[in-house]
Amino acid sequence: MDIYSAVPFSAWLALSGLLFTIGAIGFLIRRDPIVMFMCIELMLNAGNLLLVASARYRAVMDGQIYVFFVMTVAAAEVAVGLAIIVAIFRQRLDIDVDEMSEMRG
Amino acid sequence: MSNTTFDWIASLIKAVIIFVVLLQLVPVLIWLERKVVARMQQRIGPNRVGPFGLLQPLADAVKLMAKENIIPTGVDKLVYYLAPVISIVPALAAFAVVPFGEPIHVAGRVVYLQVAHVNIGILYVLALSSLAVYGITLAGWSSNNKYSLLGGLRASAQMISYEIPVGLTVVAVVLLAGSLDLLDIVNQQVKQGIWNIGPQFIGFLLFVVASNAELNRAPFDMAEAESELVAGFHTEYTGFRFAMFFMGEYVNMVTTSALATVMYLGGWHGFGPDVWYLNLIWFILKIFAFIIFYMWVRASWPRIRYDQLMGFGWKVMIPAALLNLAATAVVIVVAKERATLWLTAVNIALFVVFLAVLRLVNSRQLEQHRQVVPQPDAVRG
Amino acid sequence: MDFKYLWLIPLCPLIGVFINAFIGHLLPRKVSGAIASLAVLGSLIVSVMGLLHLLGLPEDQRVLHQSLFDWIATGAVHTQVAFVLDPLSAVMVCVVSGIGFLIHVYSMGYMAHDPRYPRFFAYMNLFTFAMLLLVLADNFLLMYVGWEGVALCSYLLIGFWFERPSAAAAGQKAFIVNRVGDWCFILGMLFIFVTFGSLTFQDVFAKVAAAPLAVPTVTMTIICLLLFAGATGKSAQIPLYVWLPDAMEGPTPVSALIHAATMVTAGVYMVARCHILFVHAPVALMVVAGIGAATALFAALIGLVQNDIKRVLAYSTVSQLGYMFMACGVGAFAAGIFHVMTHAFFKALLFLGSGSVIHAMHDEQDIRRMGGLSRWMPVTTWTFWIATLAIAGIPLFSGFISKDQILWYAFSSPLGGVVLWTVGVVTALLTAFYMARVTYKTFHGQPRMDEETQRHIHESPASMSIVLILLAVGAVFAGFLNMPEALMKIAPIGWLTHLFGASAETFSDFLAPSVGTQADVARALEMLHRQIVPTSHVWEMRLMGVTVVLSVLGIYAGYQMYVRKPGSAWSIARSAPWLYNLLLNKFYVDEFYKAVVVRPGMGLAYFLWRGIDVLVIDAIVNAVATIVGIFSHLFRGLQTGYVRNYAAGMVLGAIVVIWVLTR
Amino acid sequence: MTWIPFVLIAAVAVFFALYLVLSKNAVHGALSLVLVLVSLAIFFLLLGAEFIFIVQVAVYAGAIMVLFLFVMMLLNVGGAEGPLRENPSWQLAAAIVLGCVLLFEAALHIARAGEGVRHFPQAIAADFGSPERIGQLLFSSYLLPFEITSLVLLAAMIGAVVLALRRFP
Repeated sequence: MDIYSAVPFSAWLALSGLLFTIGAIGFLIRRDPIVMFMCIELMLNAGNLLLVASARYRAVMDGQIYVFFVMTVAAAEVAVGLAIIVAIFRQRLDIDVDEMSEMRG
Repeated sequence: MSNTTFDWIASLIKAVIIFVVLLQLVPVLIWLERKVVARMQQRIGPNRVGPFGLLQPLADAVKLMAKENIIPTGVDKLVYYLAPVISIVPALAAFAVVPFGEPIHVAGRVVYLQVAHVNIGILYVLALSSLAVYGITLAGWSSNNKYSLLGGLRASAQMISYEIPVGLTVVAVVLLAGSLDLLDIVNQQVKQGIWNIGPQFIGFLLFVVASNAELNRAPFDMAEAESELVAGFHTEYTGFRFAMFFMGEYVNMVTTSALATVMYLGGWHGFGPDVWYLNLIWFILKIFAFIIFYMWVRASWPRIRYDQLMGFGWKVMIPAALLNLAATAVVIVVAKERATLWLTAVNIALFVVFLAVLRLVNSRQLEQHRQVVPQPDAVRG
Repeated sequence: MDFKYLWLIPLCPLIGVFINAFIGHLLPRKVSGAIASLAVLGSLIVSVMGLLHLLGLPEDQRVLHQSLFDWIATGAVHTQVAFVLDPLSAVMVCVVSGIGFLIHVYSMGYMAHDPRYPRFFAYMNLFTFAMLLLVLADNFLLMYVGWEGVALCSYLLIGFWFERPSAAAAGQKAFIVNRVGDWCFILGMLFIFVTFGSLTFQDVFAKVAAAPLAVPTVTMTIICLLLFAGATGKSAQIPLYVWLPDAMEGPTPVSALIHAATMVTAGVYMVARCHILFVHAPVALMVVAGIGAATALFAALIGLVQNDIKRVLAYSTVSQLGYMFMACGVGAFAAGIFHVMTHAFFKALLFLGSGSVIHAMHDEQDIRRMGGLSRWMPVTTWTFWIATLAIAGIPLFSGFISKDQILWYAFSSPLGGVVLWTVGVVTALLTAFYMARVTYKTFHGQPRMDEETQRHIHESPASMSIVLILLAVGAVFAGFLNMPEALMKIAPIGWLTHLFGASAETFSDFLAPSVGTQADVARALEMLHRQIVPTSHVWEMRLMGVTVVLSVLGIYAGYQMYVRKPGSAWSIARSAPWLYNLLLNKFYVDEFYKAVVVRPGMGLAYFLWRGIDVLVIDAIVNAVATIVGIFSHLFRGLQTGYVRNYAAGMVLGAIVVIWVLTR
Repeated sequence: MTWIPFVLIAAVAVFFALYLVLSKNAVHGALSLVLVLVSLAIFFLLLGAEFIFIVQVAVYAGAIMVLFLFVMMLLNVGGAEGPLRENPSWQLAAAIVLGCVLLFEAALHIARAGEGVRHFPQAIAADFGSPERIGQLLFSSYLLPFEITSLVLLAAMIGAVVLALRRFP
């Protein structure tokens, strides 16, 4: 499919930026930590899209390697994050992030 | 007709054929399973509708279609509707890359006997099979029923866990073949003179067990354990939606069997002349052998407990698959051209040792069991 | 053809260290001692193999070099961990590991009842390792590692019985005095680096040899004086000799190791190693010779009146080291190293013999409470006598040959002269006298110990006696390796020398590629416009005669004063009490140092503590902490505990960063 | 006409991303995120990253999101309660303003980048994005990061196990 000649690089950039912003806003306005986590995943994926597009644009594969690493780190983050959420839930039976402010300075 | 157009049309035709054949296989398999299991349990099985009860699945289908569609209160309608569809689509889609014969030449053009010739086909199958869990999980969640929820919960954990040994055994096969292309994997088995079931015997066993768990079939059918969860994730489904889960399960079974055939049993190769229709017959025979094996397992094994299932997956299957992978890699690096030979020898030796140990352990357990059994007199006294 | 096993020489004892340090307490005692001895034996074997390999090479190629890995590679400094085995270091490693091995074996018997047995052997091995590293190093920096290593080990071993306050203090004294010398050594090293741009021996020496006049003589003299100052610390010369007599607080094998094989010879070795630098700095050489001669005489004088058997030996070591430096100072580096070797034999023998005595006497070290021991301890007595004769310079014993060479060069060298020779000869007389005094008072005459002790006196166990005998053999015959040409003319001596497979000055010839010859020194001096006075062998014989007569006289005097008329020494002392007290109190040097160095140092430290540390530095630190505290109190409000506030902050930060980056 | 697939898939991705942010139901959000991930996966395939495509589907959609669903079902959250409730309006406003500024900056930067950097090169290597190339890069230039990643995963694994095993009073 000859998508490269029709869609400029800047379109991919714009899409990536849009998705990232949506994820960021979502993270800011939601109170459910699981949804917030998913918003982080969305932001990471926006970054991945940018990396893959840049890799194609520069015809260098390093960007794809970075995506690989990002995914690995995301997997690790999800494992630990969800474990934390489960642990918190076990203790409090509720997981509203605004209720969890014991670390206040 | 340009090459691209030709390929598109060929793919389309192949896709339709596969789709139809797979879906038509489902009633056949239902009948077969009922018959096989019945015979194993010294029953007769379906025998009322048609000769040998052959039309029984048809009658069942009609019954399911005609049933009233009950939608329980409080379900999440969108997900509830989608779940059966999600459960069947990946199974069908995964079959797209499975080759069932050598590429043939039609009108001077190469036609692959698979819907799409993807050079990373095996990864594609893995990716799609990892999506299969959504159907069950979402069905369980959306039904607004605690048993269904438990079923879905179990299914998601179980399928994530057993995905890992499947992937690891597949990687061992890929190491042997040096390619991710399913065609290459088949051809490499012919070239090395022995099907992968030889050099990857342990891997084969692991794959069969793990894929059985992936299929959610007995003895690993924790998601629909009727003695604990009524009917698990599909408790609240009736009619055609219920039938779709059924279809999904059987199509998945066919796909898994086909994959096992391709990876371990030399695909479509067999005895006799190497012509495409004979090859096709060989391929189907092997798939059916697998399917009947799965039915046999279902008929003869009791369902295991959920914690046993997870413990088995994490403490036995994954380490064993990892060891298999590491050993395969080491042997390939060390023995180079003679890797197949060495692997076969090592696998058989290990299997023999394994059997011996198993026998030892079993006899010891039996011994202990015998000692524990109280004497009849003592009980009475 | 290459000899690739140099790295094994230091490694063997290092392995021993690790075994004894980490699992030594789990092993049976015998095993842990045996491991330590075997480790040193291993490096001895490799050393001897290396030496033989060197001997098999043509004379001008006798340098084995082995780089192990890059150690420091930053900018201008590029230092490798590399070993070099040339005749000089070959002789040194053989002496260190050979004598060291014998001392280890001896220690297995001597320390048998000590509760910290494995630790002792771990330290001993570490000591040997550090010394071997020092000797084998191919650059100043690696040498410095060994240099500090022996200082550390001397601290650990001298203070081995740290329950005794005196031992702990002696360990600290050794370490601190050494630090002074090390500091000078570092300065010298830095000067070398600044001047020559390298720390590798090969580079530095090649540069000096290629263009001797390129570096101003003043710079060269400063470098050499700094290096020599380092050597005075390590090798116990004036003014930094004070630690060595106190080092007697350690177990006797340790003293033997320090005095004979390791540590104190490091200074001599270093000066010999850097001989190219020194011959281009005649002033420094003169200082070396002067300090050496002064130390020799000074220590011998103190040794005359000491009553602790090990202390006498300690001062004799200081005095003998003075000889070695005198040899180096007149350009006779080979003679100096030769004296290091012979001295290693007889001094190890003396110490181990005295250890044997102390062992038998239940830790009694005062010779006034000994006497007549020869009837109980024949082996010890005989070997001790051999060592005494060797150190006193009785003809044909090893000490005689090496010492006379030094005296001859002191007289004949363009840098020497009658003064140096006279000092040396007087010292030889004193040496003979005080050694005779110790030997007679200990082994002959009437027993002066109490009954209880007397009943328990016994000859030492076999492991100790055998070592004594082996060392005695060395003390007798080592001299034949380097027989002076003058003596070769006397037929039986020449014949005996050839029997040992040696000829005249074999040892010096062997060392010549690494430390140069008198001719080299003369050439270097000529270049610096010094007058050369020719000398002859006739004079050598005459001077030798004088020395021999004086030595015999010294021993005879000892016999007269301590065996024939035991009261006479006391009456002499009474006749000049001020002199006796001066000597007995070691010229009040320790007291002088205490008044001049230690007291002001303590005062300064007190001022720094109370004035600078508490009032300035602590105050600054506390102020910083207070300020941080204030600010953190202010900013604490930012930490609301709400995740989304932090997230908003992050987004804001991202916005700012992107704005800055894309501006 | 060839931009139609791009626009379609991009529209799907953006729509479901918005759905994730706005939906009151966490499970629906998860499903929409899966769709976003899958559409991005298709983009990856279009951009010549076939291995990344597979990994995206298998790891993200197949494992990570299932884990999300699992946890949601385990905790039985994400039902009907509206998460946007009680959000102070100033917070909402601030979030949107911040997001808009971010987006504006991105757009500005893209617009200023100019015409010269816009189009993709036509020719790339035939095996661009293949598992083989990825493997070669991973085990040569990126070996150290790769090994470190394995440590990260190990740490995460241990962390998750510890957190899950702890017994709370």
